[in-house]
Amino acid sequence: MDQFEPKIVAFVCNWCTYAGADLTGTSRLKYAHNVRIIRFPCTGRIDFLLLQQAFAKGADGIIVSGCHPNDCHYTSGNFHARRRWMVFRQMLENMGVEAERIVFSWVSAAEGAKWADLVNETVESIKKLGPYHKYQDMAKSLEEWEVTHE
Amino acid sequence: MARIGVFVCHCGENISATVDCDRVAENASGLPGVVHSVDYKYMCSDPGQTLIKEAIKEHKLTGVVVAACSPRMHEPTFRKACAEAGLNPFLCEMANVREHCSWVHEKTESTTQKAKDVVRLLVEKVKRNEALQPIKVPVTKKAVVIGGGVAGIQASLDIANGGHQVLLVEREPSIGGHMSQLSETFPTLDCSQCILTPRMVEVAQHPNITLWSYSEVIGLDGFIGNFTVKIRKKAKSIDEHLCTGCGLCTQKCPVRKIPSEFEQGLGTRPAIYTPFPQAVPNKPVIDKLNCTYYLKGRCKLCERVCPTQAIRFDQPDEIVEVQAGAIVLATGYDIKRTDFFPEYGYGKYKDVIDGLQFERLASASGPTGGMIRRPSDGQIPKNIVFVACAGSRDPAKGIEYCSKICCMYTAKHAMLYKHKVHDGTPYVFYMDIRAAGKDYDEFTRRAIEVDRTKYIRGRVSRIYEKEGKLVVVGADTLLGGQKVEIEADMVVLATASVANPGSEELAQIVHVSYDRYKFFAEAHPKLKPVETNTAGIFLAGACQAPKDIPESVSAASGAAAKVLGLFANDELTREPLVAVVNRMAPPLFSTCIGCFLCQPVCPYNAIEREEFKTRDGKLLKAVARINPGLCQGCGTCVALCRSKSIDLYGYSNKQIYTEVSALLDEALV
Amino acid sequence: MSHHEPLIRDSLSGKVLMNTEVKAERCYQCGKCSAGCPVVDQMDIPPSQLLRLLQTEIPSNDEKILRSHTIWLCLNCEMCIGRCPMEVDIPPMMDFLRSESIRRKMVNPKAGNIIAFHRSFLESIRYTGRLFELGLVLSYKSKTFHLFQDAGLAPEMIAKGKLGFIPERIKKVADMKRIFSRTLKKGVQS
Amino acid sequence: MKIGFYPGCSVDGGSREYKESCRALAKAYGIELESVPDWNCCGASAAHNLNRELALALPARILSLAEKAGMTDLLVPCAACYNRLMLTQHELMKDETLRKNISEVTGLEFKGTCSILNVVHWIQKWILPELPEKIKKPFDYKVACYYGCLLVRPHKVLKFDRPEDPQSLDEVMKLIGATPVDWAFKTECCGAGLSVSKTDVVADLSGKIVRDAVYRQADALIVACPMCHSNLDMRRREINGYLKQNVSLPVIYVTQAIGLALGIDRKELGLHRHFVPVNLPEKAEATK
Ligand SMILES: Cc1cc2nc3c(=O)[nH]c(=O)nc-3n(C[C@H](O)[C@H](O)[C@H](O)COP(=O)(O)OP(=O)(O)OC[C@H]3O[C@@H](n4cnc5c(N)ncnc54)[C@H](O)[C@@H]3O)c2cc1C
Ligand SMILES: Cc1cc2nc3c(=O)[nH]c(=O)nc-3n(C[C@H](O)[C@H](O)[C@H](O)COP(=O)(O)OP(=O)(O)OC[C@H]3O[C@@H](n4cnc5c(N)ncnc54)[C@H](O)[C@@H]3O)c2cc1C
Ligand code: SF4
Ligand code: SF4
Ligand code: SF4
Ligand code: SF4
Ligand code: SF4
Ligand code: SF4
Ligand code: SF4
Ligand code: SF4
Repeated sequence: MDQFEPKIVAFVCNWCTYAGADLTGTSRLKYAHNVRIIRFPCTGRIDFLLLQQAFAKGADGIIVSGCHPNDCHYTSGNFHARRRWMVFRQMLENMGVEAERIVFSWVSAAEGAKWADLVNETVESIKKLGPYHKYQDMAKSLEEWEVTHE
Repeated sequence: MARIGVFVCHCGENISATVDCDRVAENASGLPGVVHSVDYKYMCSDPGQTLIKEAIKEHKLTGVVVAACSPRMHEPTFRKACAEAGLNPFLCEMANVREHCSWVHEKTESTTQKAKDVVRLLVEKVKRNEALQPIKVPVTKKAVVIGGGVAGIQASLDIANGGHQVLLVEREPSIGGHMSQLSETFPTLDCSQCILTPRMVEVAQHPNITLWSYSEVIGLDGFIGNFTVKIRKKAKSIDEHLCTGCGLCTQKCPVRKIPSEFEQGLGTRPAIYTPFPQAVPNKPVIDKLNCTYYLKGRCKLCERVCPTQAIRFDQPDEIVEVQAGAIVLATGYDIKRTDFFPEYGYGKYKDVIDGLQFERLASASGPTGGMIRRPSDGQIPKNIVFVACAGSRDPAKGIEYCSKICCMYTAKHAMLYKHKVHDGTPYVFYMDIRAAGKDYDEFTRRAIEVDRTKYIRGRVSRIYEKEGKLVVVGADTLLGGQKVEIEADMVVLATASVANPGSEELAQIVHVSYDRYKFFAEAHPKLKPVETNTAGIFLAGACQAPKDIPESVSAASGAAAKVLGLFANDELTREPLVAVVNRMAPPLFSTCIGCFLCQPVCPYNAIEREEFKTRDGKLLKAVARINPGLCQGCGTCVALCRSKSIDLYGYSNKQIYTEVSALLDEALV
Repeated sequence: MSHHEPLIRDSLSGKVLMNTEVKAERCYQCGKCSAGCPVVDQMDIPPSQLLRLLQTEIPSNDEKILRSHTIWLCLNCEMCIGRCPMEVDIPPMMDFLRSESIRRKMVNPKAGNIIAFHRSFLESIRYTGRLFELGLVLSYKSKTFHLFQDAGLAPEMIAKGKLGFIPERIKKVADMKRIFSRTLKKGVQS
Repeated sequence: MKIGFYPGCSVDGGSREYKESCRALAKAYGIELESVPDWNCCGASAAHNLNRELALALPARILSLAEKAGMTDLLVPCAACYNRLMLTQHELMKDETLRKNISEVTGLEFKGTCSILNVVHWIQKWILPELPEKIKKPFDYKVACYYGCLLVRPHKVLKFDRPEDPQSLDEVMKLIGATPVDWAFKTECCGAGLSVSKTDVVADLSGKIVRDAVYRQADALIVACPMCHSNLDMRRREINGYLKQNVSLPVIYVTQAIGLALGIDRKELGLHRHFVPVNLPEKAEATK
């Protein structure tokens, strides 16, 4: 079998982590290519059902990253995200998703190197966990949910 | 049917060195909905932009994806180009294939694949973008300044001199705030009244300023540019138009023993009074809680002596609504008093006083005519002890912060004392001398070297009275913690500066946040120090944190500059990336179930309640409504709403779910 | 936290933290404790300075603390903690330092009287369950070889019916034996 | 009415007048003070000076015995014992492992169900309600109420009164007709812990207390702790030496003062046991 290349989706906020990842680029730091970044105004916008959808559609791991606790561009969006994350993690665990498949981090606009490290570490740890297959179960519940939202 | 154009940039070699750009373009052309796809060396150059503009016209594009650098770099450029070609700018998206791809990966197949993926993702997103119009809101060019201390005065004057109307609302009968109580001010020792009074008079006479003293803000509605401020004008019991400020009434009023707030309880005032001689406005008010007529129904002496028949006992409070485009909060601070210091006998021993009381004693217009006399028996103290950090930097007492101004005013007090009592000895118990400011350390050094104040590094443990003296028990930590006992004639506690007692209530009325010490919170500690989280509401002076006069005034001018910047526009234009709660035809009105769980999570208080009623006023449904003037588009409410009734323009559910699907539906690597 | 641990564990301040939850670093050296301490004049190291020594985490300073007279003079009057702005709980820390000083055999020579008194006191409890005051006086006297300062008080106390001759014993003296033998480690005998 | 009673060694021994006056008061109210069966010494300062576990185990045994005897209210008149029992209960209640270990040492279960009352608590709860009708002879003196260290500190645990300038004893005194003076040494330490081993320190600390009370023209010092009492009363010779003057200010237990107001016999209150004779000024004697 080929070397397993995990698919990782990163949900990041526009003000801190997106800019931090830009800095990684301007600094020409290298990191694993497995990550795809999706931009949000704020981690507060991230609906955790989205993460569920990402797993259902075949992601092996997810990074959620925004501003440091007191630096949120919108003052408190990241706190709300954190709080919802606590609830969501419980739910995931109940569903049998290893919580380590979701990495919650803070990367500021000045932390280009941290972003590179975060991606590399996540890729490594997801490689260890192996591909994620269990999403079919979830896909069902997700479909039901999607009906109400299309 | 979507007609999307994809434009892949080489950025010279920056992208093309690791990403196979023409294959990315080619791949894109096969995506559903893409009708045009090209690559080019420099997209942001003039020819590059022309390429896009012409393609929009030629292919009747309904959406554009530029695969190039970070949108943080050139999104405005390309959106502008689209707009010039007649395409709504919000139908243009950028795929970041430089910072997030070519620069961070080696030249491999995976890198080109990543670029293809990102382009696909944005093509799917842009298909679901909506043409948005920037939000325009009109601006009422009138400011309400709340609080008339030095900060409120400065802000009012700056805005008024900028040519705009100001309404200054002051709670007390006069403006002036704490600065009007001060004797002389550090670091220059100029007389506080001398520099403040002209400003107060200027406020009173400025054609652009309306001053409502003895008034309070009791409600606030609306949003930036369009506030409605509800104000209670407390009854002063005089007709201000008739009163000439002659002062006969205050001289004749038989109730004379009311502790004067202005004199910090060291002097008295009558029931009809102006707080101090230079008060602005210089017209008295009747203190209803102490006036014999209000209490017992007789007296009316003031009415009899008033030459202009200005007294109005039956005057009611008045509630007025005012339109304003901006608000400046300048409600200042207070200092800690009373039972806070049982170990120092504060409130128990008359000669243990606080800093503001000392200011009154040292003030030429104060109760002792500027002689330092102790309150108990009027003696001139020969030994005086100043206790710094009294209650500040004291987690056990619940105040962890440094009050910032007390090191300086304590040094000032020691100096003023020494200047007036040449044979006396001032002692200062301190922990650190915090004198970081222009000419500040020089000032405290002068207190030590020239005026020979004895600074003792250590906190006072307790103060007790013994045979007419106050025994101050402290330690000298620079001598290893050796005990020091000073028999003082008077003790001055530099008590902590705290938020104004009414600040929490006011913050709730005007919807601004406050910190755990109840000081108003700035929007960003470094880069937005005079803004609040509520657009259009600004902070000036010590209501934000303990501040001295220079800082209060700088902040006030900063706030005024923000207001003037706002008033420079007739309309406000905002990016339309805001949240909306859906609406539909009755009987549903909205899928919103009216739980209002979204309300408290919004950092900008943008979520309001909208009620649908029948013609006879019966409530049919209450649903959330988002005020686009206030919403900043963080999306927190969107993620929170269980019934998925809120969506965010630019980052709608449809858009981001599609992004996720588009990304993962095909194999990545 | 993790990479600081070895440092913390080795020093006396680390031991204080582990045993009493008192964090010496909290102390910002204001001196309020020393200012209010009733016995500071007798102490060789005022309480605030003792905390400063702890903060240094230098072995010679740790030893200075354990050999100090201060830890034996502290009355546990709680004045310091009552007023400390940083809520540094000195009295339990003093308790710990005393037992540590005994354990490491670093007891200040001047503390002999004080320890002797405490030991006589505990001895009385150990054998009877209660304090036998006359016994305490006699035992303390024999321990210190001092002519008991309070000898003069005894006759008057007897006259006022304040000093009993027969030690009161609790019924289950065995309980005392059990408690003492299970709690007292080496170094604290009676 | 029966309530639990832990006299402690001093109150049972050298300071027996305190116990006598407590019992006399209780008798006047028909309250029976039931001693904790087979109680032991709380270990006082000696135990916690030398060993923490011992300092917890000794009070824990007492509390366990009281619990076993079904006592819910436990009067502990000695402020030092009260302090030790409260601290022990506090420590054991917040740490389950410690509680288990100590139970193992004492061989007795500990539940922490006893409500520990100091003498002022007891007076407030049981004596004050009927006090006004019972007063025969108002205690019309100027008094300096001395709280000492152990009744009010550490405040976080004891949560009794204010740690600085407490008022509860003063309030009780006012109710029996006394005039409390406002003075500066209410909570300064008298040096109890070093009473025997460092008498010079005690004379100095207690001396300052007595001097201020005299300066405020108090007729008596009111105390609620046998340690304070013995320092201020029995050590008067040393104190006088320190003050270089003979001070005859009597030191009276709060329970004795109330007893006097209720008209209880001086002997029953143990007033004859004091070193400094309790000769209150004539004026008040005349009012009886
Ligand atoms: C003892 C002492 C000495 C000092 N000496 C100096 C010195 O020498 N030099 C120096 O630079 N600084 C000094 N300061 C600091 C100085 O007082 C402050 O920097 C300054 O007063 C802050 O001005 P302000 O306008 O922000 O607040 P304030 O002076 O407190 O004014 C606030 C105003 O708002 C009004 N207000 C409050 N709430 C409401 C409401 N809800 N509605 C309407 N109005 C309201 C108040 O009545 C008041 O008029 C000293 C401070 C103290 C305590
Ligand atoms: C070691 C250090 C650490 C610091 N850390 C912090 C911190 O953590 N937090 C914090 O709040 N502050 C910090 N500061 C302070 C902070 O650097 C300053 O407050 C801030 O940079 C001041 O900004 P400025 O724009 O006034 O001045 P500057 O940053 O000095 O900018 C002045 C600009 O003017 C240009 N210039 C100068 N002369 C001319 C001329 N004649 N013509 C044209 N251009 C000219 C200069 O080239 C420069 O670009 C730190 C400072 C130092 C030294
Ligand atoms: S658009 Fe961006 S990527 Fe393209 S040439 Fe310009 S800077 Fe480079
Ligand atoms: S009516 Fe009131 S304010 Fe007027 S003189 Fe009498 S007391 Fe003073
Ligand atoms: S007497 Fe009349 S005119 Fe004069 S100050 Fe008083 S109210 Fe005004
Ligand atoms: S300014 Fe000085 S006196 Fe005031 S709290 Fe800070 S350090 Fe203490
Ligand atoms: S929008 Fe959603 S969260 Fe807000 S009130 Fe309506 S249903 Fe509740
Ligand atoms: S998007 Fe953010 S700012 Fe806008 S209403 Fe929702 S929570 Fe408030
Ligand atoms: S009072 Fe507290 S903070 Fe101050 S020196 Fe003593 S222990 Fe340290
Ligand atoms: S507890 Fe000890 S150190 Fe603290 S004040 Fe009392 S005697 Fe001094």
